[in-house]
Amino acid sequence: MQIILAFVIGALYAAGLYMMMRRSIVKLIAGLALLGYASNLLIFTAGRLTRAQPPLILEGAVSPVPPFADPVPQALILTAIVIGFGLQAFALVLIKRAYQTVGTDDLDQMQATDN
Amino acid sequence: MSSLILSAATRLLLPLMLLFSLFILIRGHNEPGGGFIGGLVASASMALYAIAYDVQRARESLHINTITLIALGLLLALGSGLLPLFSGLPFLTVLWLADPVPVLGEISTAFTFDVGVYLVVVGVTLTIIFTMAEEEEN
Amino acid sequence: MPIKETITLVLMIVGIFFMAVGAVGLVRLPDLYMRMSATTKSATLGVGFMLVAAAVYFSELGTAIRVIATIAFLLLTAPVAAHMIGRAAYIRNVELWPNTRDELRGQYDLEREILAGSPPKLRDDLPRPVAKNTD
Amino acid sequence: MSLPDVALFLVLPLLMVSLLLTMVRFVIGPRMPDRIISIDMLATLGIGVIAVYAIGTNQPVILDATLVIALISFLGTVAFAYYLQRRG
Amino acid sequence: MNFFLLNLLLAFAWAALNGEFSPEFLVAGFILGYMVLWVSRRALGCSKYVTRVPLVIRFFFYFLWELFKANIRVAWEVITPQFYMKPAIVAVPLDITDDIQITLLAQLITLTPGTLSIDVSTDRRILYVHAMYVDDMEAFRRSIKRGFERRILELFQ
Amino acid sequence: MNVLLVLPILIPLTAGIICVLAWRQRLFQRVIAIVATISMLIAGLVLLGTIQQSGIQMTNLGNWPPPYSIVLVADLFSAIMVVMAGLVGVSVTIYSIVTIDPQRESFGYYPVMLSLLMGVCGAFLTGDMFNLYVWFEVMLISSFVLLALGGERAQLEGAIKYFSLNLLVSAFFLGAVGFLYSIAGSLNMADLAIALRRSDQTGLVTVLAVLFLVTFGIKAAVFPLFFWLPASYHTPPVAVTTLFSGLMTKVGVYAMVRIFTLLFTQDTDYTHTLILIIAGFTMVTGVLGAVAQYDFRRLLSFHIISQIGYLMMGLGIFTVASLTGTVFFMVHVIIAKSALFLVSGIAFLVGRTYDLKELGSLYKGFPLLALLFFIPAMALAGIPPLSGFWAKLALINAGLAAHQYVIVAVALGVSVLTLFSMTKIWAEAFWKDSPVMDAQAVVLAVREMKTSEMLLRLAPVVLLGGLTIILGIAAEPVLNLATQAASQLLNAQNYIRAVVGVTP
Amino acid sequence: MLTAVLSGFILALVAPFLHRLARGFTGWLIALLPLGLFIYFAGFLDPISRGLVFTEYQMWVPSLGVNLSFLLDGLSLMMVLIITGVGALIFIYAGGYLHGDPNEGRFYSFLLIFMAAMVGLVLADNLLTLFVFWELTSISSYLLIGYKHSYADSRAAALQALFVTGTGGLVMLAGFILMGIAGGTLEISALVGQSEAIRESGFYVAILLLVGIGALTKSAQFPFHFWLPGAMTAPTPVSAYLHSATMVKAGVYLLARLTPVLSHTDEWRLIFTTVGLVTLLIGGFLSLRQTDLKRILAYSTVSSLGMLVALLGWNTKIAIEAAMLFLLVHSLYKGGLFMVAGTIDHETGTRNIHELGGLLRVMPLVALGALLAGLSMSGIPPFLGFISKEVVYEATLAYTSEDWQLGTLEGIFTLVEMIGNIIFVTVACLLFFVPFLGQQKETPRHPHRPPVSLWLGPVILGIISIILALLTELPALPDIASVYLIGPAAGVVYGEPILLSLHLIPPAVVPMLLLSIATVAGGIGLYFALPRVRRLIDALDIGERYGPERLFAQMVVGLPVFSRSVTLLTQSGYLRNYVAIIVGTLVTLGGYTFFSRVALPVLGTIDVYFYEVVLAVVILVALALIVRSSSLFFMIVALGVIGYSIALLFILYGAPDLAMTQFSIETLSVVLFVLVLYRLPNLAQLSSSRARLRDALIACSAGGLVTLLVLTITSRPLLSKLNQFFSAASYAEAHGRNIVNVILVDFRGIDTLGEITVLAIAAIGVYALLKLRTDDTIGDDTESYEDMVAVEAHAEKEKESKS
Ligand code: NA
Ligand code: NA
Repeated sequence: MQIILAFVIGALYAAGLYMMMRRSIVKLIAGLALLGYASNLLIFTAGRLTRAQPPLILEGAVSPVPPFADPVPQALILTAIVIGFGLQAFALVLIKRAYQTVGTDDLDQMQATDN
Repeated sequence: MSSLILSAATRLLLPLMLLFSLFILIRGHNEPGGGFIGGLVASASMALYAIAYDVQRARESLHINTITLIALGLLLALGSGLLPLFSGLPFLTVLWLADPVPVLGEISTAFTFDVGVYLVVVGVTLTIIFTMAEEEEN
Repeated sequence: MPIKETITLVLMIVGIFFMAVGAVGLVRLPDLYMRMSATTKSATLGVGFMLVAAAVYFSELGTAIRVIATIAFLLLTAPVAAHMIGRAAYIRNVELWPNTRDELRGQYDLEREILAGSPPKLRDDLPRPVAKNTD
Repeated sequence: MSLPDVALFLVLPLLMVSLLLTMVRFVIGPRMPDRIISIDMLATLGIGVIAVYAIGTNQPVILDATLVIALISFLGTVAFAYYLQRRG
Repeated sequence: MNFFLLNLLLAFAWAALNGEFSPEFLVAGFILGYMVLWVSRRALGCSKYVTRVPLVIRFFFYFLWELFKANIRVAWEVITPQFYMKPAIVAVPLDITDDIQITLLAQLITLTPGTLSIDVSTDRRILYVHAMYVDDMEAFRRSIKRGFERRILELFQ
Repeated sequence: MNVLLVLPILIPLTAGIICVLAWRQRLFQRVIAIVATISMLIAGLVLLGTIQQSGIQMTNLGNWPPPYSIVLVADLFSAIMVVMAGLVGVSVTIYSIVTIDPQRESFGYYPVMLSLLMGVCGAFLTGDMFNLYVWFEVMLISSFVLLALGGERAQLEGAIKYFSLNLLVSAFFLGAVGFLYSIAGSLNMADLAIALRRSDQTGLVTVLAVLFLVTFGIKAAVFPLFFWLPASYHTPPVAVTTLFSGLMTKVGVYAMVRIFTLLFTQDTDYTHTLILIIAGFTMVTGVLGAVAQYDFRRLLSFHIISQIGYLMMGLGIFTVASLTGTVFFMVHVIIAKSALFLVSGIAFLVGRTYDLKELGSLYKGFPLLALLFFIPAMALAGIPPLSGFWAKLALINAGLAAHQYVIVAVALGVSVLTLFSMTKIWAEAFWKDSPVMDAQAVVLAVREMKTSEMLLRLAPVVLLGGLTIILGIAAEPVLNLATQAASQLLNAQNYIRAVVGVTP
Repeated sequence: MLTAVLSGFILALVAPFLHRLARGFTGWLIALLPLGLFIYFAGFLDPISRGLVFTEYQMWVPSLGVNLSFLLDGLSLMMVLIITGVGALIFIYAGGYLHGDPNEGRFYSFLLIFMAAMVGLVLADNLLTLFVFWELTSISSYLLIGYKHSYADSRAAALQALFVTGTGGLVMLAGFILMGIAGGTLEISALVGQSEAIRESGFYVAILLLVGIGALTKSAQFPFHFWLPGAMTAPTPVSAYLHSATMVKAGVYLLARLTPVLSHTDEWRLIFTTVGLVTLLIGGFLSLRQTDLKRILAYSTVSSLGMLVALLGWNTKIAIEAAMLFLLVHSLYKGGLFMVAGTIDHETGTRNIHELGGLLRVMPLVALGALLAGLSMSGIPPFLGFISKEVVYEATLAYTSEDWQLGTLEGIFTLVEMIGNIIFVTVACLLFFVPFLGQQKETPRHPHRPPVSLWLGPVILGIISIILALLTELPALPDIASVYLIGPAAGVVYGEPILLSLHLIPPAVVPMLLLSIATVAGGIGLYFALPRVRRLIDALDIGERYGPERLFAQMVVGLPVFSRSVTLLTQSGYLRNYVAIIVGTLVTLGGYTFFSRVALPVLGTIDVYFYEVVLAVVILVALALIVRSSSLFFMIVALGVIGYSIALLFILYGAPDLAMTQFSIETLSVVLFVLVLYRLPNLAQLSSSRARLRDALIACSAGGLVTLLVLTITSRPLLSKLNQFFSAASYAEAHGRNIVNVILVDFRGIDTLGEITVLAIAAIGVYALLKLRTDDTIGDDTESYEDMVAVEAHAEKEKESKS
């Protein structure tokens, strides 16, 4: 499954980046969201997949019964997901405000202050 | 255009979801769950409420400014981390209460920290959703 | 096979049957409203069976309670969701199957945000509610 | 074939076929509400998957996730409907 | 009083969720439930909950049966190549007036395969139902009113 | 345990929370912000002193043994950076008090600014790769908010680019950390250093090094990854620009220095040469951008990029001498550049524009400002005996000693262009008579302002300008410190031993 | 010595305040400092003539080898006396010249900074310290040239001078550092002993070129000479002081100072002699075609500096003596002539030679100063200029004096020298005859008798020139020039003590004397033939049309244009380009590194279940839909599908916490999307198909690279020590059964703290962004969008008008 997921991750990155390279401001948001998925899945996969028990210690035990999934990538992803949520919320509002203020969804129209 | 069915269902769902969110929060240390998920579920319930009725009502029923809620949550989390400094332990060292408290079980600064997380998540999500929804309503 | 496992198996099979029916219905049925009629119900029922199967299989109070809670939530929420979508779809002019008789036609007044409650009779002459098709 | 195997290698694949069918509706639409009910269905199927997977791998713990999905996914659908109804 | 009952209910729910009906958990559930209710007190408003346990149970089984019946019918429709349905959106006049009761009715109708509550009129007098098998609109209205609505009325008397 | 290490993070966090609780109390928030930044500066200085006396400091948060806990580690370089963060924090806060409009102040300006400082200090102090990511995000979101706060069209346009490209960084960073964990099974930097040194997958490690190079490269605004910076830095209030210019890209450079001295030293022939090439192009494109500009702030923004090239040059050459140059240059450029941005704000205040063609008469009308510009500008151009001279001298010295003639030639050439563009500002904004405002009008405009407000505006500039002179005339102590910091960086064993107790 | 240097800087700080007190007397007052220094240093004449040297050493920045080490020997003494001596006269002169100028105080500051830096420069023994002062002279020169900053040409000239000398200085810095590396020290006095080592280090030529460029730019040698005439926009005291007497000598001084270290090679001789002679000729010819008094002087200064460089390049003992002597002589007469030109300008309001005449009657003492200087410049006895010219000729002729065969090189050198000297004579005539004799002409300002401060300088300098010359022939009095000034200075340059004896009266009719006579005759002849010659030179039009000055002018215009085009190329303003470039960079670097260093992974058997494949397929389908979709709403729904599928994946691989979080977040995201995107337009297809193809290629290669990396990395098992520790300690020590949660709140609590901070700030940001929306929020230093765009348009117009 790691092999298949490797391709899925690649596709997620590719699609995310492709969407970021579009001119529509809304597609930009989709691109950012896709990159978020891609990164999370990447950490998950790179931390090795196990069709195994969750990293929980059962009543009466002192350590999880192997094989169990590595909790570290999970904790990292959890953090990353939540951070990503905050960033995405902000991104949404930013883009909406930009659209309202500039009056277009074409990113190419937002280049006057650049150089 | 509000929906009678949604509003009525929400009245029932809201307490259930809030309860469930506390449940997820409290047992998070031992079972799947914790402050994040709990907070998210709680905010989902309030978001539902805001959709079913309106934001103003949702804000009122919360009784506390969402941004203050964020600050309180952060303060709780921070305070949980600061506590060990007074016993000469590093920042964020988890301290445990000697005797278990009924229901909540063994109380530790890890738990209060998680409660802080819960409050922040609720505060944040609701600030965002309420602000956005108010913007829409205008 | 012990009785517990047999019950589990049966429940699972019934569950998957209804879920599959829901999925097939989703694809096959000719209009949105019927698809919703089929899926929301069949799938909810199916998933209910499966959850009960799990509860039976694990035979723990905790699990059972959670399962019951889940089913209760589903029963509570699924119809609300269906109502919301159905209503939105109708307001947004999602087509009914051609042979459908429609007593709701012309009842929505979107400007004033009200749904009329006049006595039921068929009014084919009335125009459908006007709303822009946007999606 | 043990029960877990049935769950994993019979029921789960069937669920997945249902999932694919749901995706078919998702892809062909034709209108947005169709897609919304597809993902509503997806959430329901997800609960099913979790239940079956719990049986198949003997993990009662993951049933907790079903509770969350049952509660939360509803909000998503409501939001979609809200959006759909108001957008114009 | 209703709040108290609801609170009690929540306390039990809490204990149930935890899978442990010990006094501690009930007390805790009561306290937590109280907090929850306090937070959502505006949402709940004042509503009447009259619990008639036997009625509920009867009602529940009636509903299950209806559910199962309808499911089989829809399943048949879906599996067999031809379509037999005669769909209609029917306006069902309501006798019940309480929001919760209307909602319950609408929910039950929706839960039954083949029928779907689309909306309630703003004046709460009519429920619009989409149904897949309507030979006779009047008969359909009657069946709803005599079936679910009557039982709900009984339940909440 | 070591409270000192936690303070630079705790102070701004606590102050930020207090500010949020006092949401509408602008005056109170100002006081809190000032107190907090000054405390941070003091904490940083004490930390610096402690490290000088007793070596690298470490605290294991949560009291778990490293490498399992997240550790905060401070070597001299970290501590210097924390001090700089405090310094910039203090300057910007003072400047903000009079320049930030009440609306921004009552919509969370101070808490967000403080959280930015928190993120910056966290990044400087953490000894954990993923935790570094978290601090990056803290910094990032704070900077997003500061950048967009106010919602002017230009701000929003700039913010979108800034935002998008920086989120790209986050995605890359997260992926790279994931890979790092999946190769080495650890997140603690010191532990990773051991693991990567022992790893037999050297090729993969180098690939990772390149991933990080690009990731932090975007953050540090190196060629060809810097686009977000000139697109956005000139849009928010000057206080914010100053804060960004002083700290944001520098965190990228810091991270780069940290990982390319601690983690990725297996294939320096390849990686560090790459860094050197990037450094050269960064210097050149940055300064060319500046030369092309006729807008005070944008010109300065492009210079940030150019200066990053110099910082990278020291890392690329990779000797104690060159890293000394980088550390010293860092201190210098943070101070000088902050001063210049603040000056640009005051110039705008008087002339109502950033357009160099419209500005003018400031030398005649506001000679104090002219002086306050000239000193840091010349420092930036590397004119002795100001701070920039020693910074460049150290780098050029190191480059020649390491036989890196090309980069030295580029550095010298860019230095000339830097001088060219600084004198352009000088000639246009200060010497020239403004087409719209004669010297008398400037004098009047200055007189019209409240003295107390002007003093608050000028105070940080005087502070920073004075520091460039002091840093120039008394360069030795700081150079000495930089040398110590550089040798700590280059002798990674000390760092590793301080954290995990063993050496690789 | 450090005190001497610092005194100037300190006085510079207080000069403006001093000026407020002293008003009209500031010049005189400040002149006391250089005068005092002059007297102080004059006290060293005797001991130094006896072979002593004085050093002073103070640590400054030892980490970089920079010390405040000073060396007072013959060479530096002569220089410091010129600097302070001429300096004293210049301050007095400036007091008269700038009387009433509002910025007079500031002017003294700059001039004092310059003087102090110049003193530091000649006294410094440490190369880098020397550089520090060197740059300070450049900067103070910049500020002084741009003193009349309201005028565009002043600013341009200031920039030009700074640019040329600054660039040269930086190049020189590299040379210094290399010298330090090669010689192992930065102390010049120590480097003298290392000259062998330096020559053999392999850096020698590089050092020579680098240091040479520094010296040649500063001393305005071809092809860097053009800045000096430009610098004439400076007030005349500056021209007299910096641009004739002192700063431009810094390059010559440096060559002299480094002669013991770097000379005695063919390269040295070739480079400096050639450059010097070429400059001598070009400067000379160009001086003839000028009509502005100061520009005439400037080009003649260029020419003189060429002579000095050529002599130092020639590198023989006599050449060195000649160079030192000419250096002194030139400072004396050229400083005087500049002051004269300035006075004329000050009084008449013009410097155009054609507008002047008959001023002798109005300003006889100025005319006297001009006469004295002119005679010295022409090399007429009894002026030091005469002696100097003799020695200069001797330098080339005596080279082969043994067999009296003039080699080709010597011949050329002598010839060029002679042409140069002839032109000097002509220029001297021009400067005296035209303005002072003949009919008085109508000038923009009616000339008055200038105050004493305006004629004192030239007269004193002229008298010094005579006295020094006469002293060579008066046995009763000390021969100051030979014994105390030129001898010790030349000795330092030559590398061993020189017992010099200059003579005003030649011992016999030597060839030099004949050449001298011929020179004067030729010069006077040329003066009368000048109108015709000038036409000839105009026709040639060398230098200014095609010369380096033009090149520089083009660069000043072209550099911003070039920069702008480079910048537009990179900073295009299009986000999509930025993303493409960044991703392209990542792919290129990462891909190259990967394929050059990592073996492709061997894929094992694909162990996969059907349900997993289905999830993957669902994700991919949703992805395809997102990429192709044109409906905003569709996009949101499809994103939801992906999110849910990923959550299911998390469940399948033992991560229920993650799954629950993902589900919740996904749903809440949908709510946000729905709330916000409500009013956004649908997804417009804006890019061209070519752009889409390009982007798709870049994106896919990035995705491919990630895939490859994942495959490679996961092909080996992971031994995570974190996992081991956490799973062991989670319950036993941290008392939690959910390891993920324990990690979040305990093991890695600080991550979580940071994370909730991110959330908090995001919420504040959303709140502020939506609620804070007034049009008048622009802070007091924030530009409006319209202004920013206006700047842009401005720049565009600029560019168009230039091209
Ligand atoms: Na139904
Ligand atoms: Na999402």
